[in-house]
Amino acid sequence: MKEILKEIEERFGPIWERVQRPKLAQVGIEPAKAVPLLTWLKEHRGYVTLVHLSAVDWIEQGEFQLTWLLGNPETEERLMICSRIDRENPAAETVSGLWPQAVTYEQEINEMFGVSFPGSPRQGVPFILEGWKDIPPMRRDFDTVAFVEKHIPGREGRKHIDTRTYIGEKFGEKGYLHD
Amino acid sequence: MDDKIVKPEPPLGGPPQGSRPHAPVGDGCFLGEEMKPQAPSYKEALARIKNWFRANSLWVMAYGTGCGAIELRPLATARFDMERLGIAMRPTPRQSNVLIVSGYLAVKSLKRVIRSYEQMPSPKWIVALGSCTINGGMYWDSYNTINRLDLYLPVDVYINGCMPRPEALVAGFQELMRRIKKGEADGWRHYMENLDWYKENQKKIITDWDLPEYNW
Amino acid sequence: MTETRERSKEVQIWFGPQHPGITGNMSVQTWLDGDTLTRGITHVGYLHRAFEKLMERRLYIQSFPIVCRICVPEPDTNEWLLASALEELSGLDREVPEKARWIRTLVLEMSRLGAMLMVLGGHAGSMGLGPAPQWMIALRDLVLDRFEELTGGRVYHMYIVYGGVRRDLPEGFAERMEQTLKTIESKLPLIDDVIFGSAVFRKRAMGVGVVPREWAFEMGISGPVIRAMGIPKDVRKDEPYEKYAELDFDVVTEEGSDIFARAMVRRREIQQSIDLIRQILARMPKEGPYCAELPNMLEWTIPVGQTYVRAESSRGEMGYYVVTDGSKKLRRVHVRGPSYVHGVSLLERLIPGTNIADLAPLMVSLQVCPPEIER
Amino acid sequence: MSLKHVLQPFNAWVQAFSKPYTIPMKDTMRPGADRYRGWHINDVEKCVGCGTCADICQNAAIDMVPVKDPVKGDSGLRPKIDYGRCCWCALCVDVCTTGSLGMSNEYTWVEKDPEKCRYTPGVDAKPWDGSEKGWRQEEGFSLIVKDRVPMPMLDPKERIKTWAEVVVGYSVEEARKEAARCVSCGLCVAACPAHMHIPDYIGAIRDGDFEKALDFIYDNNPMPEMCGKVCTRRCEGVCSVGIQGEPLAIRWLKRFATEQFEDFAKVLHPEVKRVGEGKKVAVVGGGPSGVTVAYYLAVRGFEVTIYEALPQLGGATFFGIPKYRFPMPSLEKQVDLLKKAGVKIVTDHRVEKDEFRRLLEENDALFFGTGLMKPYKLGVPGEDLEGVIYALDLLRDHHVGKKVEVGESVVVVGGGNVAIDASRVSRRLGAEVTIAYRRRREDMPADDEEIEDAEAEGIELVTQSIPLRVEKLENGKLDFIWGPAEMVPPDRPGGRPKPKLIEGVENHLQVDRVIVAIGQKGEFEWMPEEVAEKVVTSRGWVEVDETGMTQWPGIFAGGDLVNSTADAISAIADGLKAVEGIQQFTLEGLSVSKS
Amino acid sequence: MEFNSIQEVLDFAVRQEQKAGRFYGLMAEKSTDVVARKFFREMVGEERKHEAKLKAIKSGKLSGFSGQGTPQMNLTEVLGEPVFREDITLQEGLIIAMRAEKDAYEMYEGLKAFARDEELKKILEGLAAEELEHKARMESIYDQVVQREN
Repeated sequence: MKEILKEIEERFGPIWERVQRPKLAQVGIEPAKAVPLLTWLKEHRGYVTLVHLSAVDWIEQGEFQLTWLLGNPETEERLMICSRIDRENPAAETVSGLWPQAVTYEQEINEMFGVSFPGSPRQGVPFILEGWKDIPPMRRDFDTVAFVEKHIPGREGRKHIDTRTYIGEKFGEKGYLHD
Repeated sequence: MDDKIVKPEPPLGGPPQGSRPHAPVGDGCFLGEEMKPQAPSYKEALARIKNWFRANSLWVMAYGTGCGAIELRPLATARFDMERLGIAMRPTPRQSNVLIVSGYLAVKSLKRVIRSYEQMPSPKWIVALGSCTINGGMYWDSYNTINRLDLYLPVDVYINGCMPRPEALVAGFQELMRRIKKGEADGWRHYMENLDWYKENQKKIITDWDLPEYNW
Repeated sequence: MTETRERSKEVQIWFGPQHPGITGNMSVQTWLDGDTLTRGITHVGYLHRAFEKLMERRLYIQSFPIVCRICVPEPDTNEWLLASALEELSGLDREVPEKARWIRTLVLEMSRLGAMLMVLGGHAGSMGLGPAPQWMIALRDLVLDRFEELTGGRVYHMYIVYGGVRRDLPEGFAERMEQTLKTIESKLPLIDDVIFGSAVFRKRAMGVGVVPREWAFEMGISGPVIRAMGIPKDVRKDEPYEKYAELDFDVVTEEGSDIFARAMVRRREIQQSIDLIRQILARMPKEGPYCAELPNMLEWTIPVGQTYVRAESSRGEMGYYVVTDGSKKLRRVHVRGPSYVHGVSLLERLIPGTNIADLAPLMVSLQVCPPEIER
Repeated sequence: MSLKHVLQPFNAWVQAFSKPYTIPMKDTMRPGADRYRGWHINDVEKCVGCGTCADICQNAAIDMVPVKDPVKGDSGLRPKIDYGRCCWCALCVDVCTTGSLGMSNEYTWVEKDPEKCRYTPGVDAKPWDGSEKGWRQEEGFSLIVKDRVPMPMLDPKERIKTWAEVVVGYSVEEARKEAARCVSCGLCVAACPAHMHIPDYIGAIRDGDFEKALDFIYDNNPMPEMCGKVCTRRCEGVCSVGIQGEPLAIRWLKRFATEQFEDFAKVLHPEVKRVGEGKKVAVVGGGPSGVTVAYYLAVRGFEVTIYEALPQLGGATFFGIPKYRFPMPSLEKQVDLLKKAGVKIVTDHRVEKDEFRRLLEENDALFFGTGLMKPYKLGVPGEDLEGVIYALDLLRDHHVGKKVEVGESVVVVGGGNVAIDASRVSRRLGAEVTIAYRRRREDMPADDEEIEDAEAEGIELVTQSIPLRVEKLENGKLDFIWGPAEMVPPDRPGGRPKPKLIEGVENHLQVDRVIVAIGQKGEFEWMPEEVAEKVVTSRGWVEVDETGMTQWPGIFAGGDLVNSTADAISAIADGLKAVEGIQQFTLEGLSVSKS
Repeated sequence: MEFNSIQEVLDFAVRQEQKAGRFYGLMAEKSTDVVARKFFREMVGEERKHEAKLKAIKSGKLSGFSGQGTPQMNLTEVLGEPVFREDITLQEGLIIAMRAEKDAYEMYEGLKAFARDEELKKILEGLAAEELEHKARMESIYDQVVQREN
């Protein structure tokens, strides 16, 4: 895996890279250069298969991370191309031209994360959810428990007692340094 | 038709007593005429016989709404053979009178389940499998699954287990059959009488409501 | 439903989600010109429980039971994938004992066998051959009895856990397993006669639903679908995991890339699984620990990292993309099921031109498992 | 479409003559496999209500419901399972710290009313309650870490030659690894007399935030380093992880937290209203209870002065406990913090009767915690011989640095911590030591780890021995004559069994010294008569109400003089009680000088 | 020492109790240790209670003696004979009390030999048992307070 990483380093400038397993390496690159790198890998380096496209929400840093996983059918090596995009109105270049199944991935990420892929055929078409009015649910600032309490009634009659606080109250546990 | 006159007790956690049923039961409902005031005794015997036949030929709709449907397959095929209990799988709602809600229900599925249920002829019964139909099961905190089935559809029998084994399903069906023979399993009548309450609950959870208003 | 219907001879039919022919809970919106389908769109979401969202709220040990609910016919692959992903990220994989690896391989093979039996039954059932699915589901039930005995659960085993497995093999398990394998093997020739020997099946399966070879690598097709094109791709050989490197078996391939070839691949893989299980049971070490020393599971934290682990499920290459951020919970998990490609883009590209009657067998031959698509 | 393919399916008819798969109707209800995961069962006696099963359940299916009132070691809560949530993963069974929770192999439950799908196993009767089969815990798999991180200790052979501290202490990773074992159930909080926030500070150590840990500790314990080294560890006795494994090293983790900082004042930022401005409080006796009252009142703005008779604060913990367990510098940081909090400390100053009266005049409230400083005598003939000495004096002289001579062989009479300390000190001074204890080994009030350490250092233990008399021999040695005892049942419930002398049998033991450590008592010569009359009971203890106040309004008391458990942490608990009492007493405008 | 009626025996016992009461009262005033002082005062109260009990038996209100049967520890065989001093401690006070109870017990046992009829013997035995009970209670206090760690 080392050679391909060196090659990417030379051609596409500074990247972050790490070999996770003998047949799996990770590459971090700026979003602008991501799709050119993918195209180059597909056309010239035999990484023909798009295994999957996924998004990760780094809410603390205010970024989304897009991860394309390419596979090389001959050598069975896998390459994980990751790039970070800003969380405010996130957008990324589509790869549906290179791989037909990318349409479904991009449609799902659009629905679940709100990342738009201009030029991808089924953007905005509901894929999993029906009549969804809230923010894209896979974002980390969407609180699923609060949503359930508001919209999906459950069965009452249960009272949760936390043993730690229960014992504290029953035995008069008190602090003397803070009021 | 079943001529029991006693007013059914409300479903648990169901609507408050005395809520105005949608339309006087009987008109507008598919079979119309069965709610006469006082049945002479021979009608009682006739009802019991009808119930007996009904109980011994349950036709289940082949709609695996949740993960529990996989344990229906051994029941339907050679190993546990529900055929001997008179239970058969039917492809469409029109030909079946038992709907098995086999576990969790996504909101999207709930819409289709309600529609299928309403297309089934009365009397019809619902068997709810697993813990997801009682209080949400493993997906209690998921934004896409309902936590209590009895708010949206009247349930006659709950079979507990995640997921209930074929043997538990056999026990469940036998319990359903016993309740039908005794004339107790009348969730469908309750659905008709409290249609407003059910529709109101359903509309609260299904946002893009495009289902018909009546119970056809 | 709400689409305005232009005046054309084209008819639009919704195939599912309530349809006996559908494999699982999904629907295909199809446009028909007479009997042949001109266009089709797959609709999923009927079984969406947001696993990935829930797993971000759960401790690592709490994600362990929810993972096997993703694909019902074959839950163990999911358990193994999450276990090996987190072991790799946390460094626990160095401590997984030898016996645990053998038991895991055994469980994975038994799970493949059970899933394959059911799908082959589905092949016959989708074409109306009544008796075959009856026998296959009954044989699968025998495998489930062995699972119940080994793991304590029939369908959901929750057995492969981080660091190894949860319990040891019960006594006399190997003999009873051998007995089950013999029963299955005794029925296989009869099943060949009914399915592959039946004129109906041959006529309706051969030459139908052909997947062109050039789509294979580009679309990431895997499992029996790619092996039916004659391409020997099997994750157990490409990137061997657990004990597959030490087992001797060769990849089953067929020619023709049609429904018949795919069914034949699955039929031969049932035999392959049976041989593999026999090999594993023969080489299973008698004593030794079956699980590593686990840290306190209520406070287990894994350093920052991301990885993609893959395994050969009965439907094809299944992978978990796992990202951890040093806390006690997962940052992100993405379940890449083979049906994501087979059930949506591949199916939609195959639909134009097929007969409406062949849609169900085509979907069964692609072994589409909807929960994998929408998770 | 060859004919072969038309006919071949008819081979299926072979199946008509083979054995059917179908399970006959009568035995459809097959019993679940031996380890099948069915409905829950729970042994309600073994269960201590630690709530770990409720913590690990990802479906929040388990609620802890009160079944009986909480006692030390059992929260009285029992798991109630909601089968509208359970997914039968049995993680609760595998994590159960007592192994009481299990699963039967029953699987059939058909219900009409969904509300009934909840029950408390072991409390609500169910048909599957007694089932032997089903999923149970097993040795080879555990979700909690049962073994403790080993604490580096000096080897028994070496440590009797030196006075170095026996327990070396955890490194940072060891401490964090040990702290990660905690399931934070809270049972330890109930057992600790001062109800310290134990799970919170252990959690802070696990996360590496040692400042927060120290803040939690200091919230109700002003002498954590002392407690970290010599506490009687009642919390570890009820630790739920310790039921099937080794308990958390709570004491050593407390000590680890204090060893991370040089100056506690920089770390602790008490935010407490300074209600005591202008109020003066005198504390007689610098033991744990006195220090507690002084520190927490000073933090609240009171003007506090401590009067200590001995040259150092610490009371019995400092003078009674030898260096190898409690080195001299261990108190410096805590005393330094006291000074920084504004407490005036007067040592080497024995308060006498008239000074006590003067203090009553000048202060708004007075607290005394002078502890049990005088030893009880053996009461047998020959006790006044020259070789018979008292353990308290031996330990104090040795501690202050005086030269102490114990000869080659020694007998120590008594079984408490004082006896064990005296015997290990004599061992280090080169003597052969025998401990003579009147009751059985399990009745010994000393810390069982201490007894093991002592035996590891070659100290011999003779139980059920009653001293008869001591005689002087010609060769200058002493003859310690004792008789065997048989155990007589205790007269009050829960009391210790009592030894009864078997007449006629006399054993002789030639020793150089007889060290008496049978018990200690309070000393009240320094207290004015009118105060002593009101305050002291006929048994030599001091009576206090729930706010820690004696019969004399305004005079508060605490420590070994008041409670019967007589260990450092109970003294601190009394101190905390008195802090509240004094604050309330002075805020109501009362003053001891007026009454 | 001849007794010819039960009343006489009881009068003798009452006088003994009063003597013991005065004996403890004297010690209570003289001792300087506050704990010992309080303990002797308590003993005075104790002796008065015994006296009241004997009077009740004399006047027929109480039927007989109810010994609780506290287990004996025969500490008195082991411990020395302390002599009263100004600065006597609680420990020595307890031993003195134990010895006094033991002497009373032995006295009543001895008198039993002189008793003429069965009635007298029973009363004397009852008194002896009562004294033995007091000694056992003293021993249990000693074990609880003094032998705390032994």
